[in-house]
Amino acid sequence: MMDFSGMLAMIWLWPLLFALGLAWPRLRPYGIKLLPWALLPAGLLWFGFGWQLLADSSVTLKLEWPNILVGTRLNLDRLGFVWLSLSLIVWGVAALHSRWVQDVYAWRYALFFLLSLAGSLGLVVAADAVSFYLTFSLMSLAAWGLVIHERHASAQRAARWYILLAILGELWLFVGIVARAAELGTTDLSIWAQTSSAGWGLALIWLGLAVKIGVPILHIWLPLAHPAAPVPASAVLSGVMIKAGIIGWWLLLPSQAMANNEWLWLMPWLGVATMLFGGVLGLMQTDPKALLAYSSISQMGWLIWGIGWVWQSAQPEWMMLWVAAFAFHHALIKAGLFLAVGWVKFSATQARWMPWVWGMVILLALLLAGLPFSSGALLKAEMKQVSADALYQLPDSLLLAGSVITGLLMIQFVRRLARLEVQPKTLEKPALISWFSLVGLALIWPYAFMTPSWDNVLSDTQPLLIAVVFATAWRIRVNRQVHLAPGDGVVWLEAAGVKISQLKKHQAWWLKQQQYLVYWRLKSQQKLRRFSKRIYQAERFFLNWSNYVTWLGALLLLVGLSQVF
Amino acid sequence: MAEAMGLILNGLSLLLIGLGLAFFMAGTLGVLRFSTPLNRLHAVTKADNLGLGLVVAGLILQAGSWALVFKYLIIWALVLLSAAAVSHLIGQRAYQQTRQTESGETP
Amino acid sequence: MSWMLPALVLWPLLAATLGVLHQKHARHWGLVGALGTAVLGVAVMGLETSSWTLGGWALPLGIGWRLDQLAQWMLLIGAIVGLFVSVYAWLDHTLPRAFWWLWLGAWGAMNALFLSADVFNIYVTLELLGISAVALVAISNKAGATQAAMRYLLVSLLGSMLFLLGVALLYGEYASLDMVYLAQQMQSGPVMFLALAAMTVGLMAKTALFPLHAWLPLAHGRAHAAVSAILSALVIKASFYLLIRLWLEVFAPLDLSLAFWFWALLGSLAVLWGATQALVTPSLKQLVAWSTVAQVGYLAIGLALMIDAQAQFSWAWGLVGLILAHALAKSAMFLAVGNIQQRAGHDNLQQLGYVLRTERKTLFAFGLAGVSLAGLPISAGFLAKWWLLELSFDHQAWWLFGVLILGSLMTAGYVLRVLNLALTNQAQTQSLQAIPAGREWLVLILASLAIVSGLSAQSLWGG
Amino acid sequence: MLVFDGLLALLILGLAWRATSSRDLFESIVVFIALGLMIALAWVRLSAPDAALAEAAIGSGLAGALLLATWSRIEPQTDDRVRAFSWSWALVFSGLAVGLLLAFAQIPADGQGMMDEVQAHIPQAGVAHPVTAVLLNFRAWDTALELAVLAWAWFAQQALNRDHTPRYQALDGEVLQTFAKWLTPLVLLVGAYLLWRGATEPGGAFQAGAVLAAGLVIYSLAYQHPWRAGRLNDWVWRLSWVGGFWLFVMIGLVGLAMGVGFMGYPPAQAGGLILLIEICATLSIAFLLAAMFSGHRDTETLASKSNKES
Repeated sequence: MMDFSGMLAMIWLWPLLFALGLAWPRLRPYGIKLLPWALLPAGLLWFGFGWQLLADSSVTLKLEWPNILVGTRLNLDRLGFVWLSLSLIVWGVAALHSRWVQDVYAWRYALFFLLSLAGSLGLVVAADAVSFYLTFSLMSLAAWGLVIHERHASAQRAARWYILLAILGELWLFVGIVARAAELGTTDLSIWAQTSSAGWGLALIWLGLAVKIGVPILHIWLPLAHPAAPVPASAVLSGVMIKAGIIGWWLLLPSQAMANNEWLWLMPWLGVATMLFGGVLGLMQTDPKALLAYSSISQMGWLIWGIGWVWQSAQPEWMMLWVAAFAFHHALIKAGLFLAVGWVKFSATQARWMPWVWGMVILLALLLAGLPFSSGALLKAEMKQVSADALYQLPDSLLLAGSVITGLLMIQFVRRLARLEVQPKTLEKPALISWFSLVGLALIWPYAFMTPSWDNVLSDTQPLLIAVVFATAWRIRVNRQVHLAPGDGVVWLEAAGVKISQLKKHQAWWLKQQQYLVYWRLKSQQKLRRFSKRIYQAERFFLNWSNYVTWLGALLLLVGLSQVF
Repeated sequence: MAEAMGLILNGLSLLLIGLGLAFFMAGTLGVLRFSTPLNRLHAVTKADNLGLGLVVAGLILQAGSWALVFKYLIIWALVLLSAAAVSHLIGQRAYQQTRQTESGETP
Repeated sequence: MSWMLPALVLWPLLAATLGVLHQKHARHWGLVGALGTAVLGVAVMGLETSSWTLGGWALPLGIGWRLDQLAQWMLLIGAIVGLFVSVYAWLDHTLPRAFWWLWLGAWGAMNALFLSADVFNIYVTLELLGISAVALVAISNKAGATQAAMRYLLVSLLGSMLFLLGVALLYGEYASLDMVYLAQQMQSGPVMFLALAAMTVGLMAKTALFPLHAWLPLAHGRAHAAVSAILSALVIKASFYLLIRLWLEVFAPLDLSLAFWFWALLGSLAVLWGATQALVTPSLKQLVAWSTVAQVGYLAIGLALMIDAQAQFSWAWGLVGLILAHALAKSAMFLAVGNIQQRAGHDNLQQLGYVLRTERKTLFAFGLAGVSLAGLPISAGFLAKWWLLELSFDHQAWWLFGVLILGSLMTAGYVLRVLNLALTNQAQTQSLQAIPAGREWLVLILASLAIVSGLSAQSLWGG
Repeated sequence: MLVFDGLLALLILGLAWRATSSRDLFESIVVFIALGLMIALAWVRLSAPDAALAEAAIGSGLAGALLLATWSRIEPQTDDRVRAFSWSWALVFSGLAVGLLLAFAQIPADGQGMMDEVQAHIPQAGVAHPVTAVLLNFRAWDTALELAVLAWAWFAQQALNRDHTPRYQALDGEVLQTFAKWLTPLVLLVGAYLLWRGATEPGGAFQAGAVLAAGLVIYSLAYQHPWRAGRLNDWVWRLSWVGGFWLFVMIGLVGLAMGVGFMGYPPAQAGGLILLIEICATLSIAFLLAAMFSGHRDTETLASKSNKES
């Protein structure tokens, strides 16, 4: 059996090497074309280790560098393998689709793509807190370059909110990690998984990662960033990166010792809240990409709910595989859907493929909505069944509502997609083939692990049916789109500001405020300058010899007398 | 006899040293009281040379060996020599300066 | 004793002497001396740690030398930084040749200091170091350099005198000058506290810890770039190294109840005051010099945490990591500033926009060094600050945690202040001087080292 | 004698105060020289004649000469600033003074230091006087480094001495020259005597070197830079600055090679080696100190400097 442990480092070093290569201007024009090759080591590892895993499902690949950073550990077990698989597939397909990005700055896109890819693959194999933090940050911060890539006003706005929340999340995460590392005295995640520590450190880690997952209120960057980014970037943002938060929760929090946590009851409820929240807001979208972004939030609700009961169970490691499978399912479908937006939007040259494309779109939408005998339905049913003995149970109706709303979202998505304005762009066949393969894989993968049965067919069909009925009823009776601009909370804030400024009776007052604001800004700049100057001159106090010697004497007294106290 | 000799020697050396000290006092007084540099030099060199000479003479009477006597004399001679040279230097500088001030130049 | 240990001191002094005797080729003798010393400094990492007495006289009569891991690391840091600065200086023809014998004298003195375990002998090495360092500042032709050197000289002498007072008190009490022996004998008492106070304050002045820092921005700001790099990266570290030895070894048996607060407070003030000044100062070189004041604060905080930990001496490797991170980053930064300053002919921040934009490699190096200074991952500075944060958590010193984070943000602030200038659309206002391309690469490599060394710094405090 | 000691202490304090508080630089220098002599006297009272000798020769004589030479080269200046009384200053330093007194009161008065240890090893040291044994044998590394400090102080001064043109006023007559001529052999004799005596009694290389340097200074003042006239080769001069240190260290390295340790001597040859080292060290010290006073710059440096400027 071949030893693949060295590949654990190669999978993220290799794309970093590519990124470094882009520093050489002559390589830049090839940046986009080289992207798929950046996944080569990851693919080799996937195949090589996949065989070993088939032979023995408990095998773990390990690599330790005790002298690098504060002790670097990398490993890959079953769970990591699932995550590696979804990352590999989605990043790979996105890399093939990246030729849609054709502007002069395409090499910058390639650069950020590679950096983000390195981080995203690295965090899957990270087995110590510092490497996780570093790769996670690399992924998050580099993705800023993907969000802002198109540079139009909405991209810049999205990027601003993205980086704001990303840095906030980083900060929480960092402080939390330091706190936990200081308390446990190690950064080895296998120990972290088994040992709890001070609550607020855990809370900070949880919060820092919640930003990435898009937990309501912390989600506002998400519906702004996903539509603003280029299509393949949206696919990875929504397919892979968003799930880094979930595996981060699993790795950094004491997953094996969570059962007694007094806050645990919150997780399932938060999950359902997220499901419904994302769904309802998503229904009010008109941009299909924004709609998909909200759908992602909604789907994350399922994962939050899932990890909530995983932590309660006696065998969290085993249970986590279900959550991973759901993440895998969502990653493939959501990436496929985002890319579908591209195929429709840039469709002109592939006219003869369009019926096929539409067929695939509808198939994907059905898969996500939980078509009976498909991955969505199977997984949800299995998860419900496995979670039956969990301590904190939710009413079934809530989960049903979650499923129904997904169905509604998908119907809305297909309708909105059909109205999309078309901007022709060419793309070679490999991309199309990869997309078709992705859809095919999304369709068939569950049958390798699960056998569908006829027992649940009724309950599985239920949400979809309700969704269709509801959508039809709405179409006939109301037929109205309730519109909400993407970014809800931000929009409300911004809109409120504009509204207040436009109120007639307040206009004079507002004008005065604005003038005052300008004045205040000038004034404060002036003050700052004067303050800087004063600070600069304050150093004279220390420069004065007499003061210097007095300080010296005072310190002598202080140290000399310290034994008195 | 030896006792009387010792008494006379002691008395003599006491007298000499006392005289020497008186010259030192006078010299010091001169340095403090005289007005011009040259006057002060005059006072101090004359008085010190003589004063030191008398003190050395007094000490010689107490010396136990010829080697010690020789050393005392060398000390006196060296002080005489250096005092003369230094006074000469100071005097020359003072003389130059007074001439410059008289002719209206600034030093 | 390996011949390498005396050679570490004598080789640079020999080269310097040959430089004085053969002044026409002082530069080349200087380079020969620097290369040899650097090789020796790296090679001692392979030696067995041990201690010896010079001249074969047993303690307490003879002078003790010892090579432990702390000394090895300090020698290594000196070797790496010294090598880069020397090559840089060799490529800089504006340096007077006196630089070489003064710098090699300082290097030899530092090596002698790191090897010595004898407090009086250390005083002698401090004298040699101080006299060379002061003269190094004074050879600058920048306005005000002489005054700055004068101030530095007085502070340095004052520091040495206080150190000597402490040595005398130690000797009077225990009739020994050997640090290990003193540590074994150490007992609490007013005399020992006086000795500790005198030595500490003297070394604090030499290390430029707030509030005794005032000489540093002047001296380091006005000296030649290569000199500033040496002074900031190495010379102040020599006196800080002694503070580590004194507080964590010689005087460790004393009950130092206020020690944590003393060092932590002064360190925090240094961090904040230094960074604030760096944010407002109008000159690039001063900015970097002020950053040294702030970073010395981090060293003091590290010391505070170590003392409070009542920790094993071996824990001091975190401090070594801090020293290493700062030495690499700060020397790279000063050398980068040297490139920029020489190219522009001045270092007035407001008018550097154009030059910074043309000097991409140098600017990039400055940024890399800034990353390490601010403690961003994955640099050496990150690990050092990680260590500080972790320790301050261990001690429940939450306020210290805040200071550390704030200090890092301010560091990022003043580094960005420089990088931002490169983004302004400033037109070329004056003709630029040419500088050798090798110097740009050199700075870039050194700055990369400041980042990369973070990767393997674990071997410092891991075991 | 207690009265005398008390008066001496008061005098030292008073002179120190006067030297620092005087507004006239020249007065400060003169008072400083007097202060050095008083401190030398204090060393005598503490029965440390070698320290007294060094203090008188270097601290008072040469340092005073250096200060006067500097004074003659700078613009006359008086410090007219009014010094405000600072309460914090007064408080801190009176506190410190009290603290120092209290702490010193705790030091045991019968401290013998390492004296027993030193005495026990004198037979193997090659010299009979304990101070010399410590300086040149037991703690030879300190002394070698001190020689380096002296050399580097001169190198440092040389680096700074950019435009040294001493302004001495010519004198009429040949009194000074004759005096210097007569004095020089005596100075040489005294120096050699101090050096030789160092083996058994207080004295040694530093004292001898200082005395020789004083002689050289007087000689150079009288004849206005004899070494510029080319009586001595530049090479000899420069070697003399570092010769003492290097000979010392080389012998130390031989010790390392022979197995007695770095800076050690084979006991049989110790006496001879120490004498050799002391002779060279004396010459080094003398020439270094004298060079510092007269600001010797070799012609090569001057030539290259003017080349660079043109």
